[in-house]
Parts: sequence; structure tokens; C-alpha cells
Amino acid sequence: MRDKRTTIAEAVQLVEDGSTLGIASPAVQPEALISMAAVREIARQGKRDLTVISAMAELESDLLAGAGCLRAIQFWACRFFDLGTPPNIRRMMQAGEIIAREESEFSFTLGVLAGGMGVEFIPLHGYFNDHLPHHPEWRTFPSPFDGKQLLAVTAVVPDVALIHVPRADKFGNAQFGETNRHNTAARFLAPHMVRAAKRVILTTEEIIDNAEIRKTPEETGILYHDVDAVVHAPGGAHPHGVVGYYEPDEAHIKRYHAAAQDAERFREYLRAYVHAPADPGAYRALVDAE
Amino acid sequence: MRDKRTTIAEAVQLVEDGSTLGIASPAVQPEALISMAAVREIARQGKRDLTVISAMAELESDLLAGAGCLRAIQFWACRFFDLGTPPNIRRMMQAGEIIAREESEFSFTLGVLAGGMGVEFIPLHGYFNDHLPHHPEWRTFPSPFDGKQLLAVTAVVPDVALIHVPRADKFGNAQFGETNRHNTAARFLAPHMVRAAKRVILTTEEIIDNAEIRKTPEETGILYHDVDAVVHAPGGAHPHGVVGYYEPDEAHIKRYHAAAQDAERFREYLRAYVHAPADPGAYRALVDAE
Amino acid sequence: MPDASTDYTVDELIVSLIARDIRDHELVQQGGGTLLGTVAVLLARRTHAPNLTYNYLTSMDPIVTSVGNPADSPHVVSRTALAPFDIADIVNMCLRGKTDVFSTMPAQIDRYGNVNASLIGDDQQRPKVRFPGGLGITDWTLYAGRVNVYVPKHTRRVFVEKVDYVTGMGHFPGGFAERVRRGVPGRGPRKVFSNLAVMGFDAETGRMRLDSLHAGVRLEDVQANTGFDLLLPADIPQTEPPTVEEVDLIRNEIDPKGLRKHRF
Amino acid sequence: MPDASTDYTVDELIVSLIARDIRDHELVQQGGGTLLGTVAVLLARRTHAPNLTYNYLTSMDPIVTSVGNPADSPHVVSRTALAPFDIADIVNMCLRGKTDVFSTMPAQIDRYGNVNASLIGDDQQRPKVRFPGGLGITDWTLYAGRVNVYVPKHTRRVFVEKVDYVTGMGHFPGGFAERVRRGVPGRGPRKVFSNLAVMGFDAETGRMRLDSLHAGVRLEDVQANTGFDLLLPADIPQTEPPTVEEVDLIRNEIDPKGLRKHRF
Repeated sequence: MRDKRTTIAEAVQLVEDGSTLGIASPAVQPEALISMAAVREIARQGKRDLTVISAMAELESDLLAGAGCLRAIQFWACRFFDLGTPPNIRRMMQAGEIIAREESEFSFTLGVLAGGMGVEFIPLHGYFNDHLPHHPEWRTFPSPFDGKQLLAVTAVVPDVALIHVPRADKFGNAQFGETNRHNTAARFLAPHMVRAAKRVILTTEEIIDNAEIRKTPEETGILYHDVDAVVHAPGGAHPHGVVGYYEPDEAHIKRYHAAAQDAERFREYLRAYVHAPADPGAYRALVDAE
Repeated sequence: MRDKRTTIAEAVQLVEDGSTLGIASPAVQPEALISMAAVREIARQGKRDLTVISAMAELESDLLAGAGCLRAIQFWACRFFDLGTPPNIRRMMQAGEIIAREESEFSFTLGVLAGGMGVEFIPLHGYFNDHLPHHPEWRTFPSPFDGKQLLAVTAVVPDVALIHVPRADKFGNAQFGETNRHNTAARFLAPHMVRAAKRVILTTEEIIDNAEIRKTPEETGILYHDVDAVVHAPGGAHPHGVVGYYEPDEAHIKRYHAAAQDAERFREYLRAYVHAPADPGAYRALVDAE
Repeated sequence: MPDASTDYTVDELIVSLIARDIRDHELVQQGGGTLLGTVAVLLARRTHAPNLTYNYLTSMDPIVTSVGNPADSPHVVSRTALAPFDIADIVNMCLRGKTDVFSTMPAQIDRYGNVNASLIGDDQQRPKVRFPGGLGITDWTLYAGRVNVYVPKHTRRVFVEKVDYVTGMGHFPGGFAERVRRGVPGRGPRKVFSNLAVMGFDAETGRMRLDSLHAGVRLEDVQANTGFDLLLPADIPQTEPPTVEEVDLIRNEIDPKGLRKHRF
Repeated sequence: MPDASTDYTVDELIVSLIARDIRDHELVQQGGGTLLGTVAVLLARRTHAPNLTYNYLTSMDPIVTSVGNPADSPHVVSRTALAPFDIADIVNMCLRGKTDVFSTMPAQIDRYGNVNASLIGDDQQRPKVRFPGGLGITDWTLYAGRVNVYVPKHTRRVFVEKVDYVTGMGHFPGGFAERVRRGVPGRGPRKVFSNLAVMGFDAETGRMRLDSLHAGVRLEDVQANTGFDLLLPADIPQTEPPTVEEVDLIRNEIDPKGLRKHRF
């Protein structure tokens, strides 16, 4: 095991223009494993032409959309909490500026499972709908058993996956804490998305000793060999919450939603929250002061 | 949810001659989820031409072999604790009387995963060895992506799966207790094998109220809708152990191993332990008295 | 016979219709976005289907008796469930044919029961309106035993000749047998409950058929608000109203805050 | 340079050879049946590879310092691991190329490094001897980075012209490149450590090659006990002995009960 600690600015160098970005798992309030610290840094560094793979594309994908980082989004839903389609995504998809790779819960899950298991694809029978033409990465083929048409749901293998966890050691062994117990969607998707990815950026509320990890091995959700960069970023899920650390910041989420309604106001938001703070610590000081 | 309680004799009627039988998971001493109560009843009822699917075929498969119930065994290992190949299996395979469908840990696991997920198969790349000709249920086919040869590891779908658990309610919701925590092989294979099967016979140390299940939902490993028969069979894993209930019966395991060395002595064993006791209660009284 | 209610709203009628389609001992899949569907499940459990179970977001069969209280939130009730349930559990349960019925409220539905929850417009990559998308609608229309659809406002904007995006697959021209022939395990859309009528599907042609009209609704009202020709039975009965007991349970015990009325 | 031992047994030599092939920071897969392999992993960790990790049956990287004590049993040490590990974890870790090295002791090995742990005899469905089978040998020879093989008794019964059953795949005629061409991710057998010699494989032909002779062993001893022609290098060096420190660690700290000597 190697020490993988670095800064968020360094870590995000792993994300190249044109690459695919896996969001570990959807937010299920009051819990999220979404690394907003990494998302903000990606926007700050002005990455381009990314494809985000996010089961439920929400604030994180919307921020990247509004910052001009995205070419496409692969999702089973894109919604902003209970407020409908995320504003930037809605506006930009309706303008034809972002490609929608909509699919279903089952195909998304099987794709992530295939990626996490290390197999090429998982075959799905009887899959008929309008998602198919929007997934050039999929293939249809005859079953080797009965010749009926099957869909090869291609393994999801993001170039980089992002995750924010409560606790990790410097090697990247990470524990989800309470989030693992209640957010059962996260429990499946997060470890599989992390395993599936070629590179993983992990941000964490706390860096703990490896000996602490070994006191409760049954809590470990991610192992060091699947992680490439470990960044200590307290508050790194904000405005999402992290159970046991902080609640979702509902006021900020509303402010975001209002700002994202038009491109000009959103540029203001980006200036204030993405470009002005020098790092996750400065961002935290800013939102704590509000 | 329906009350599925029945006797072991009734439950085993679900097993038809010629069918496939899934053993939920291997014994990892001192723990097992193996329903020896159901295995003994199958032998007692003289079922024929069964194919056992057991990751690590051991005492349970050897008993069925010696009782003349088996046509084939599908396994990644067949070994009797630390004592080499199980005696009846060894003798009968060497006589060509039982077909060996040996495979590897990975193919077996992927087959059970496919069965538990409800997909036709899982594709495995680069699988070259001598297991292939012994698995007529598998297919090779060209990858729909790059044309390279893939193995379709066919979903394992046993006609009937057997499992013995510490606690279950009358509907078949079952909790593994301590076994779930230490026996991580069981933790994956057992629920998937149960899900994969067309019918499931569940024997249990205790029948508890449904309200008890709901007090610790996170302990539940099997859900009612995957279970067809629930049999209250205390001691039903013997001579295996069940953590928190009883230890493995090492003396009995040795006695079994000695008896199985030749067919005549094994008939004696079957008379004493399979045919003489009228039911799991009588069996338990017999071995408790030893 | 239980007393038919004479004092009910159309949302209560639809709750009753969805509930009555659930049979005892069935396993119901209930999404998070459709609270009316949850009310129907709870009603069925309180009336003719006490042994049903349902998958409620992240847990299996939690004990829920009403909607709209913090104590009924998925996180809290999951502590009374049979088991926590993750997305892989949901997938494998359904692909193995265990999930009996699901209900959904799409933006559009066409004559074959194809449903759209994705977008409005001719160009799927430059739509007039982008919706949040289908979540599991695609999957349950293909893999659950059957699906019921409800529509709060029966208009030509919802009942269209052809949906702009097939989020959930309906029937094929060629009828119910065509699903079997193509290896689609689920039976697909069974009933459509709107504020005007109940519709089903014709087994031979897969086309939508009028089954009954709600009290006070005329055939012309339905036809004028449907963007395609409905098949018509020889006799058009009136929709069975909810019972007094059902309305009382819905209104006073299960959903006293009226959350079911969203979009009605 | 550390002091070479002059007082060591062949099992200690083989432990040292397996250990030295493990590089620091590598992830080692260790089966349950091969305790000598476990001793080698623990030795590597105590010497040149302090940052290696290993998957020990049902847990990932438990803290184990010796073998043969009840306190070292997999169940007990798993409480000090990074995480519990189930069979699906093992599969996905290896299929994704994370597993670096594995060692195994087969019943037979042939000139291409095919290994047999399944049976002896001409008829695979009516063998002369049925063994317990290969467990994960098949998988690690295909999907782990590389595999080392050890043989306690170098004889013609073990080193055979053609194995009776290919439990684990060796190299193809055509050499190492043929694995890549056929889409086999792992590099397969790297070294064979017997009680007489160290063997490797020729990249161009995939055939077994003599690398070194243990002290006191003559080339003829090896050839007489090998059922096929070994490729021979121009110069045949003597196998590097273990160091004094290694022998001391093996004998006195890691495996004082001598469990590594099983089958030697």
C-alpha cells in the first residue's frame, strides 16, 4: 500500500478533457457519497467534453453542465431533488448542447455491475425502448443458447470515478459509516462504480490511521487498490450532507437552483463558489460564513 | 406472505428424480448453512439421478453419492475437510459412476451470480482449460464487441436449492446470525444460490415471529418470496456446526469418513443414520445419545 | 356487498381502482415519485390484500400505514422492514419474475400503451421539454408481471397517437403474444386509469380499449380528449365507485394531507 | 550483501525463492491449501516487501505473523483485516487485473506449464485417481499477473509430457504472445521451484527451461526425473541460497512447527 494523499488540484489532473466521469452513487438525502469538492475543482480547472455517468444526475452534473464541462450525461434519472429536471441540464439539453444518454435503472445497474466485476458486459433479454439508439456503446446480438436477441449492456468503465467518504486512511481504504447502513442504493452502486473505474479520486471528511480501519473491517466499503488519489476535504460533500458530520445545506441548494435558472446568474454562482475559493478549505470557510 | 411450514418429508417431495440440486454454500468450519436434514431425507426417499451443484462438494454430496442418488456433481472442489477427496465420491468417480463437472471458483461464482441476478449468462474472456468439455451447458461465442472468443457461463438455476439457517419466520424470511459475519463465502453464495433456484427448501434451527425479523432487518439474508418450504429442524446441520447453536461433531465426521471407505460399511451408516430415524427429531435424539 | 360511496373525488376513485387490481399475497413495486400509488398499496393492504408485500425504495416491506408524516419517511420505516434492499436486489427480484405489479404516471401514453416520462418534442437530442426521465419505468414495463398507468388529466397532450420517446414499452402491434415471442417476460400495461375512464388493451391487436366510463362522463368527452381511436366494447359500463370504507380509509387514515392529489 | 545460509533445508529454500519473487507493494493471492505459500508471503513481508498485501481466504490483508497457532486461523485474523472478502470480491479483484501473484503445488506439470490438480488417468470421467480439484488454480493461472509453481518431489510422475487434465492453463506453443492474442489477461506460470532446481519458460516457444540447479544437484538428476526435454541455457548457475536471516525467520518465527514441510 502506498500513501496516496494529495491536493484536490493535483488529483483532478487525472481527469482529461473528453474523458468519462463516474459519480459513485446518487444522493439520497440526508446522505451522499458525492465528491462536490472534486466536482468544483473540475469546473475550476475548466475541463471540457466530459461524459458524466451518474445514476441520478443532480446538482453535481448540473454544476458541470453549467460550467461548460460536459458533452453528455449517462443517467437513469436527471432530477434536482423534488424540483424537476436540473436547470442547467434542462436548458442545455433542450438547446441540443448536451447529449442525453438516458437508460433505465436495470441497464445502468447491470453496466456498473459488469464494470465492477471485470466482465465485458451483462446480457439483458427483452429490452425494448427508445434508450437503445442513444447508447452507441451497447450491442445487440443473438443469444448463444436460443438465438433470441439479447442486449449486451456494456461494462461501465469510467476513466475517473469520484467519491466522497466519511473516513479513509492515507492508502485509500475507506469506510462509509452511517451512510452505508441507510443508503442502500449507495451501498451497491458506490463500491461497484469505484471498482469499475480506471482511476479513482477519493475525498474524505477525515483521514484516519490504517489501524482504525482494521478495528472495524466490516465497515470498509472501498479498498486501497482501487483508489488513486486521497484528498482530505472536510465539507467536501457540501451542499449535500454526510451523516454524522453535517446536514444538507437546504438554503444553499435553493440558492443554487435559483442561480442555475439562467446562464448569466449561474456564471455569478460559479465565480463566487467555484473560482473565488482557492481550495476546499476556502470554500468551506465561505459557506460556513453564510 | 404465506405460511410455508411443512415437514421435511413433505418438503423433499419437491425434489424430482433427475433434477438439479443446489447446495447453498460451502461449509467453512465451524459454520455451515448446509441442510443435512434435507440431504438425509433425500437419501431416505431414494431420489435418483440427481445432479448436485455444490461449490465445495463435501460430506453432503458424498452422502448422496453413497446413497445412490447422484448422476453428476458440479463443483470447484470436492474435498472432505482436510482428508482429501470424499470417499464415496472418489470411489464412484474412479469407477465412472458419477460424472464430474469440475469447474473453477470464478466460473462457478459467475454462474451463481447470473442465476441470482436473473440473467441468461455472464461472459468470461480467456477461459482455457479442461473443464470446458465437461460442461455441455456452457457455450462459446464471439464477443459482440471485438469478435474474440468468450465463454457464456450459463446461469446456475437449480431445480431445488437446500439451505439450513439459524433463524427464520414461517414465511421463509431468514437470518444467518453469526454465520453471515464470518463465513464470507457463504455470505455471497448462499443468497445467490437461493435466489437462483426454481424451488427452495429451507430448514431452520428456530422459527421466530415475523416481528423478530423486523427488529434486525439488516441481518436478513433470504426473503420469503424465494422460499417454498420452511421446516423446523433443530440440529439440521449436523454433523456440521451452527454458530451460537452447536459445534461441529468431529467424532461423527470421523465415523462417517471411516464408514464411507467402502460400500458395505457405508450401507450400515445409511441404515443407522438415514433410514432408522423417522425424522430430524429422531436423528437428533440418536446423535445426541452418542 | 359493501356500500358504494357517493361522495368521492376522482383521485380517490383512482386510488381505489389501483388498489383493487392488487391481489392478496402479491409483491408490489412502488416508486418514490408516485405517492398516489403508495396510498393505493396501503389501501389494498387495509382491505382485501392484507398479505401483500411491497418494495418501498430502499427497503423490503416496511411497516407503513400512512403517508405524509416524517415517521413514514423511507429512512425511518426501513427499520421495520424485512430487509434493506439495494438496487441490485430490486433488479434481481424483478428479472426473476417475483415482482407482480407496479403503477406509474407518465407524461404521454399512446394507443399501444407505450409510455413516455423522458421528453417532449420531435428531436430526442433537442427536445422541447426535458423531463427527469424514467427511473425504473422502463424496467417494470418489461419485467414486472403487469403495470397500471394513471393519468390525472385525460387530454390529447397525454393520450397521443405516438409517444415522443418510448420510456416504457407497451404492447406490440400483433398483440400480447408478440411480447412472449420477443422474449419480454412482463405482460406490460394492463389498465389505464384516468380522471374520465378506465381503459384496457385488446389481446389480439395490443390496442387500447375503453373499459368503463366514470360516473357522469360521456363517451364523447373521452374521445374528444384522446389523440387516437379507442376500441369500444359493445356495452360500456360505468366504473365501479369506491366503497364508503375505502374513501374513509384514504381520506382519514392513509392520506389525511391529500398528497395523492398531486397533479390532479 | 546479507549472509548466505549454509544450513537450510529444501523447503526453506523454496520458501525463500517464492518470497523473493514477490515485489514490494504487490497484492498476493494466497490459497488455503498451500501453507508453504503463506510462509513465503509472511517472509516477504518481514524482509524486502513490507508493503505487500494479501488476500487470505475470507479477508483482505489480515495481520498474520506466523502459521500454526489457533490465533492465526483465518476466522480470528479476519478481525484485523482491511475488510472481509467474499468470493465475488476475489473474482472481481482478479478479473480487473489487481491480483499480482499466486503460488500453487499441483499434482502434475508439463513442458508448457499446464498444471493438473484434478485427476490422474487417461479417461477424465473414469480416472485412476480423483483429486479434490483445482479450486481457484484455473482462475489465477488465467487472470492473476503471474503464477509460481512449487514441487516438493521432482519426479517423472509430476513433470510429465502432457498433463492428464489441464486444471490451470500454462503457455501456448507459440510462446507468451499467444496468451495476449487469445485474450488471456494473466501472464501465467513464471517459475517452477522443485526440490532439485528452478525452471522458467521460454518466451518464444512457451517451453520450460532450466534456470538454475540447487546446490549439490547435477543436471542429470533433473533430466532423469523430468518426463520431457528441458530447454537448457548456455550456462547453468547454482540457485541462490536463502540468507541466514531468512532461514532464521522461517524456522523460528514464522513457521516454528514446520508446517511448510507438508509433502516434502
